[in-house]
Amino acid sequence: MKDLIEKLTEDFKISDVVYQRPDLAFVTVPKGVAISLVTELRDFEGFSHFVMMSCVDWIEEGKFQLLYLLHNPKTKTDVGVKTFIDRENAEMASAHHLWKQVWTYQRELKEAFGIDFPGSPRVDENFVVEGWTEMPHMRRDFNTKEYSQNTYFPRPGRETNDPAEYMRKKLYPNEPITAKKQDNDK
Amino acid sequence: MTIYAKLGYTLLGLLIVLNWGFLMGATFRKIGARVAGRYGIPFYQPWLNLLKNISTRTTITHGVMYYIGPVFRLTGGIGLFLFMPMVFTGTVDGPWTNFSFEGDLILILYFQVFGMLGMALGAGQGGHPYSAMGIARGLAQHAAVELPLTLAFISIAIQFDTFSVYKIVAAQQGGIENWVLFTNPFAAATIILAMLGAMGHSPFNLVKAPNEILIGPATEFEGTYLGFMQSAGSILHVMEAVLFMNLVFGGASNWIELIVKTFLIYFWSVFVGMVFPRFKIEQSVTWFFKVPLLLGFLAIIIYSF
Amino acid sequence: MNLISPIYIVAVSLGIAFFMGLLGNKAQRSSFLILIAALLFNTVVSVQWVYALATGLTDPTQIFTAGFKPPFSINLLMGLNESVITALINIVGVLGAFYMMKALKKNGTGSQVVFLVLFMSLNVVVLSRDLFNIFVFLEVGSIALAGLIILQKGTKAVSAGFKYMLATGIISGILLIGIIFIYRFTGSLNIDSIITNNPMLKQGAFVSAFLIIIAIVLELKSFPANGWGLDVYEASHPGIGAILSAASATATYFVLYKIVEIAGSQLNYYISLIGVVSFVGSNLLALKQENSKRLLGYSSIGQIGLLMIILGFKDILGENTTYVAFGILVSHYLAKAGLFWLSGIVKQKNIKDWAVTRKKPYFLFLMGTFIFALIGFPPFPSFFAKWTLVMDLVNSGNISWVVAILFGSMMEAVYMIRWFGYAIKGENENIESFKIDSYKIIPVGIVAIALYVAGYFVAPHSEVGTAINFIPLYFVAAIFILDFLPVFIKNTIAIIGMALYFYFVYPNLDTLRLIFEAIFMVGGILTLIAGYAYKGKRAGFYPVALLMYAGLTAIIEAQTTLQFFFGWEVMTAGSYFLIIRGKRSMPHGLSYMLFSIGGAYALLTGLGMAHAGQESFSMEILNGISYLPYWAYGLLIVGFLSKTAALGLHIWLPGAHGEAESDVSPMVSAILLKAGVFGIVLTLIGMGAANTQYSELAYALGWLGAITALAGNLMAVFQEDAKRLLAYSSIGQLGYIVLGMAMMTHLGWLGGFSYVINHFLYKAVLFLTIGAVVLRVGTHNMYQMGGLIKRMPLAFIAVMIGIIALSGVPPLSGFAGKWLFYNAILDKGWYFQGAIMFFSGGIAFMYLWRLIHTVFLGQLKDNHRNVKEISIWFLIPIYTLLAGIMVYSMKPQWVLQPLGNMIAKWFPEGQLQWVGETAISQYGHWAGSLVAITIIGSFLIVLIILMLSTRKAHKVKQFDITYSGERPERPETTHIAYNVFEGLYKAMWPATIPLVEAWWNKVTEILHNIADVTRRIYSGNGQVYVAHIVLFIIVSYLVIIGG
Amino acid sequence: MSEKDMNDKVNEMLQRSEANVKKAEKSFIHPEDEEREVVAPDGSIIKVNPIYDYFSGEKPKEEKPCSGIIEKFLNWARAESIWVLGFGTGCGSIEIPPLVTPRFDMFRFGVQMRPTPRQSNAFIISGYLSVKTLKRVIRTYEQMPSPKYILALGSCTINGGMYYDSYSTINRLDKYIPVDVYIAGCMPRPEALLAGFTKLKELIKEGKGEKANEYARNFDEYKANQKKIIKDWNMPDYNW
Repeated sequence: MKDLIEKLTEDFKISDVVYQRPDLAFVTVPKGVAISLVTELRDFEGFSHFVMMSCVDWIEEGKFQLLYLLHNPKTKTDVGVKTFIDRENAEMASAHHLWKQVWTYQRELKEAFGIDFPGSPRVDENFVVEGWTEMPHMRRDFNTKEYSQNTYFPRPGRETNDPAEYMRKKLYPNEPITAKKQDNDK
Repeated sequence: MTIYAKLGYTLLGLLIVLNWGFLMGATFRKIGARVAGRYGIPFYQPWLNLLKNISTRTTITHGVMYYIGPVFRLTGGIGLFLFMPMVFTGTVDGPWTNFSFEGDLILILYFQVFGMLGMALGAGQGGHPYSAMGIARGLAQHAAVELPLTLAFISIAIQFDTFSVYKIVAAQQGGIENWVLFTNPFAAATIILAMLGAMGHSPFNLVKAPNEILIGPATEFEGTYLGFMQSAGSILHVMEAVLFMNLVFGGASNWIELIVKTFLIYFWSVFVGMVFPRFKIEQSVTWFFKVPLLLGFLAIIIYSF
Repeated sequence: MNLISPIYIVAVSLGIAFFMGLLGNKAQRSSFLILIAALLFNTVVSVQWVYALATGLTDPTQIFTAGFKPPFSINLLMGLNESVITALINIVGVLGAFYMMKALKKNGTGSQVVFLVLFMSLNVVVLSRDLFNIFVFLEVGSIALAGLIILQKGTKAVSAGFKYMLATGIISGILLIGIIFIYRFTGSLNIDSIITNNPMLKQGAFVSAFLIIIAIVLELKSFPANGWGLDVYEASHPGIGAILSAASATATYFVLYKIVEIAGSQLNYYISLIGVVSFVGSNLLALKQENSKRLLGYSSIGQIGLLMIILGFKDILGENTTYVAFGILVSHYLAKAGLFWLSGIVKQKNIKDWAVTRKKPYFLFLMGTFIFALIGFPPFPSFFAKWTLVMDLVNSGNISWVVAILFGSMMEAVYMIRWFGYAIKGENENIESFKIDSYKIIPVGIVAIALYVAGYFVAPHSEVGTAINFIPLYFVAAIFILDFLPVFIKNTIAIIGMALYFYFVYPNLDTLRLIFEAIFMVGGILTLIAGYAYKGKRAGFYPVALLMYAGLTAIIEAQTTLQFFFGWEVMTAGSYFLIIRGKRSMPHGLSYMLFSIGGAYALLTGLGMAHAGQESFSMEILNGISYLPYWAYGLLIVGFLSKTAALGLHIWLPGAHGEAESDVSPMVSAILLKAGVFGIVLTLIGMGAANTQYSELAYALGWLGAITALAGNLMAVFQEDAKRLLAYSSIGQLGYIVLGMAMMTHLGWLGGFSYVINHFLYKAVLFLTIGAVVLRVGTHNMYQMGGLIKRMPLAFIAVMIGIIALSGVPPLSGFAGKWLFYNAILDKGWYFQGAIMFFSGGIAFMYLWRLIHTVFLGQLKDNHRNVKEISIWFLIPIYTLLAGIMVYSMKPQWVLQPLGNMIAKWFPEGQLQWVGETAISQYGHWAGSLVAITIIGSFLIVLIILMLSTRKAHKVKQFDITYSGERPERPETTHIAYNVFEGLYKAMWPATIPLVEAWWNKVTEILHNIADVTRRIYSGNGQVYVAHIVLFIIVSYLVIIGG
Repeated sequence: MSEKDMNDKVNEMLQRSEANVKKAEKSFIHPEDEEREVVAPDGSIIKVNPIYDYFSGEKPKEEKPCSGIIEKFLNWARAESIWVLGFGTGCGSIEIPPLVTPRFDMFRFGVQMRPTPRQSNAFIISGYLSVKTLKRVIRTYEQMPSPKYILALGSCTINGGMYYDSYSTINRLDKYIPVDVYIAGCMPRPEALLAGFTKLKELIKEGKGEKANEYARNFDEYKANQKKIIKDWNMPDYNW
């Protein structure tokens, strides 16, 4: 694993390597070489199985972080390729030509975060929500509670309680709060 | 017997058959529930269902054939009843022979299809894909069932030298040893096996296959249409049983005997249905082409020499 | 009467030839006119002799040249035969010269001189009674011909001409040796004196006769020593091909005819043998040919082979020899000349490229005339000749010869019809069109007309041909002439004509014939009514449709077997043209025609066997055939089964019926198929009806019927094309009928006849309706239709009633057949056949439901939203037929009682008893009308109850269905219509493998392979051809005279 | 980065993305549902509007109950024969299968499952209901023959339950379709469901099971609410 990463470091400008487990490592690469690295891993290093693809919204930095998680079925090792892209006008090179299932992941990311993958098939179609007109709903700046209250007729008089607190009050109103802390200490 | 008396008896008989069909259906459900360890539906549930169905306030229609489909189906049931001698009273002009003077076994055999045709037409006009699938399966299975059944019918006709159901029943009177069940065991065995397909219970219920193709041909039918179909289904179930009773089990000399015998015949298919899971259509077709067909051939071969 | 002596043919021709030679190339235009004039003069001379001799104005005349009597001089004989042959040759000379006008003018006076000399020599060859004289003029002719061959530019023609010279040189060498020998033995060269001296008495003389005859036989390009001839046909100018085939071969054949006597009758058998090898061999080899002129060459050689067979059998044929030989010869002569000329007009070498003719109806008419004359269809002389030939050969017990001849004819039909199919229906998009020169088409037209005239004059000369009813054919001809009129007028004329004819004919018919005549004529009128729906001229439709009906009615009215066969062939030709009118019908038309011709030949042989040992040709001879009765009845049945499409002979039907036009399908399905049934009924009556004499035959027929029923119905289930579905269904239904008839009991026949009537009614309804729907929606595929009930309710009702009647569900008429069949099989004891039949009935429900569901129910497709109800002109016949079905259903006794009375004539036992409305058989009872009333009554009661309780029902549209919470996207994806019976297919696929089709394909392939391998002996090398000739002589010598 | 800076930045981005969304506002018609043209067999052109052409789409009418004793009798039959549509809309549908087991056995109450809405008269909305599912629920509900009843299961259908702040699940079911019986709980046990059925039967027998008519009466209001949240409305206003 280590050898592999070191071998590729030069060519793909790998930075920020994290060896999570003996069989799992994460690397960060610049946006431009991410797809090249994924292709290299797939074609020459045996990482033929595309596990998943996800996105993290780094709103403070103004970045989205994309993760391509690959698996090598021979050596039973995984590599996560991370890359940062701009949050504004987010766009990333498409990897649909590498695995067909990438279509669906990219469609999901397009819907949930608004990241565009030009050239990816069916990328503009609905994925989970239908007819969504607001800002992409998984962006951290989307205020889901406010949206829900404005849209879905919240029933007046609804209260929200902490379940533990509420149950204790209801069921054992006379017992002091002791057990909880001890549990946590252990 | 005057024509009016005949008509009266026939209508009364139809009423008995309809209600017995409902009761038998409820019993089937009840038996199923008891097998599963449940209490089950009340015995009067079918009547309630019928009442509820014909009292729906909104109905739709997909067109003329959607309308006429259930009519065909119910006419198929009623007609089958009309052409069948129900209770053997020793005279062909008896009170419960209905209109069996108009035709014989062959008429009954072919008139069975009338109801199916109605179902097919009505379901087709609904335009629902599952209806068409159900019908296609039903027709394929019907053809497969028909072959051994026909062989057995021919065998019985050769045995008694007649196609008249009444004469076949008459020839079986005088004791259990005269039943076709014992005098022509191959034909009887063929019918007993092929009957399962004709009754349409599991494992041969791919036609309806609830939850796979919704409910098959009846998917689009609601309210009154469904009520008609339920009534027709009840009549048809009883009449199938009566047909097999008349051909194999010596007919009935009174209504009690008829009810007991049809119940037992019906129970046979219910029993099998409780035990075996559903067949795919190619499985059920090939099933009928194996043992039942072989028995049917045997039933004919013993008479052709 | 003062006649011009035939010697002037020689004198004038030679004189003009010299004169023209003197003229040189200076006066080309006038020299051509002189040539025509000379040829015309020859024609006039020979024609006046024909007239004089035929009318008995004069006796056959001998002309002595040098003033001495033979054997000291050359003598010419002008008898009737000679006059006719010379007339034929000279006519083709005039027409050929006219046709070759451009080529002859271009090549100068020299070629014209050669042309004239050629015809002069052919005339002399025919007239001369002197062996050496014949030899000389044969040489002159072949040199002239070789000169003409080289007229065509290109090395191929030159090399062909050279090979021709080489071959004829060898042959004349042989001939000369023979002549020398015979002179040595007889001291004479005069044919008549040689014959009277009978040289065969002298040792060694037989060899000389053998040499002479074998040389002439080789001159006729006998197979397989004929490669040189084929090359000539292929390479030379089509006009030369015509002369070679029509004039030269005719003359040479006549030479053989003259001199065959010199060997007594000892060589006859071998001449026939060589003939049959030529006929079968060259027709077989032609299967693989794609070059049109070479194909014609093969055909010419084959026809000459047939003529040689006739010559060889002249002892058996007796006085019929001349009639038969002339019939074949004239047909061949005219047709082949015409076809060669046509091939010159089209200028396409490959027969597939003849598709250019597709849009030229008159051209196709000419071509069709020639091809049907060649393969022996009525009304051409070859038909009558072939009939007489087969009758006489069978009568004399030469069955194997008949088989060989018919096999050869069959092969000829294969490639000729295939060629015609390409011409009439091939794909012609990328082929350059062609221009028809009037000077070229006029001779063709003349020979075509001559063919019809010849047929008309030949027909009465056959023994029984006088009785043939030509009135329907005149009507067809009249309609053909009126073909330029619009559909409406022609249709009206046709309907009125048929109605009048039926009105005048029906009082003379017995019940059996009346049933079939009614199906043919009334059915014909009803289907013609649908023709009003078509616009424009519909060129060529009415003549062929009426031709088919003319044939059908001729079958019914036939008093003699010849009339029957005449009608049968006319019907076949008409239906072939009808079928091939469909858009993609070319291969199906071909296979229909081939199975029909094969069936017709079986029929011909059967009829021959029936005639054997009897003087009469009356239809009565079918009763109790004494000569090889099993074979005779078997062949007759096979012949008729080819028309009813029994399993094994059915592969033409689905395509032919499925691809035919909308109103043609019911004609060929509901109506035409009944002709085969009629034939089977006649045969079975002939077999002695109630007798059990031929029960094995009937038993086999019964099983065939049952299996056909199963196979037809099973195949119908898996069709996606609505019309093919109905076509397969027809196969199945005809299987029922055959089974019923084969039972040979009263009930079986009653069931069979009940099906005959029923199948006519409902299959006409279904085919008409589906055809009309196809016209509206523009596709045959059922899965592309759907939901049409909303657009075409009347069509839907028709189909619904049609399928209920077909499926046999009470109360409609189909149940009558089912009920009768159950009783009949119990009566007969054919339980298994019955079980198979009823299983087929169960399968029938499947395709019938498919037909109504996928077309009329389910989802309406977007592009059919605005389609209209089917045309009123289709609805009129459909509803008339539906009324028939309803009457039959409500009152079955109206149909079954008369049928029963008719059948009782042959099967008096086991009749149905009628008590009031109830039919009582030995086994059961059935009250048709009461059942109908009961069912309709309870239906109405239930319907009224439902209507009252759902009167407020909301009318919804097509996508208002429960779709698991979703909505359907498209009608196409919601309509379950494609491969519906997948489950059944998984269970039953082994039964659907098209074994029969595979078998026939294999047969075809093997024949083609044989042809392909064998024709490689024609290497195109002159030396090889010479070797062929020498080998042929040696082998013949060894076979005939022995080592 | 200080907290203030970060907030500023977030606010700035919020404004910008709102602008983006407004600019990108589009009509939500699936390509399949756009108007298209087909060529008829005779060559003429037919315009197809897939959303409306295939459906009848007529508004529902109020259906008057029969009078007096007849209606009572029919209501008794309806109450004793409740056919539930087999459509699990949310997590609560897991509570329905136990009802057919021997322990709970809903059949003895005359309740049974039916696979097609055409033959059902009761519909259990089982738990949270996303907007996407709501569309299917509306369609199915409208296809059921009247009289028809809705049982709403779990707190999610009452007030949103634990998903009250989700962008994709509704809070109050009765704003979109009329509800006969609410069965509270998260999740309600099968016993609660049986209690709900008993309550429904009481209501029907009292003649209060007329919510289908209420839906027809307030049809426009319900439709407006539905259309407010279902933006890609690809069906007629009423599904027959």
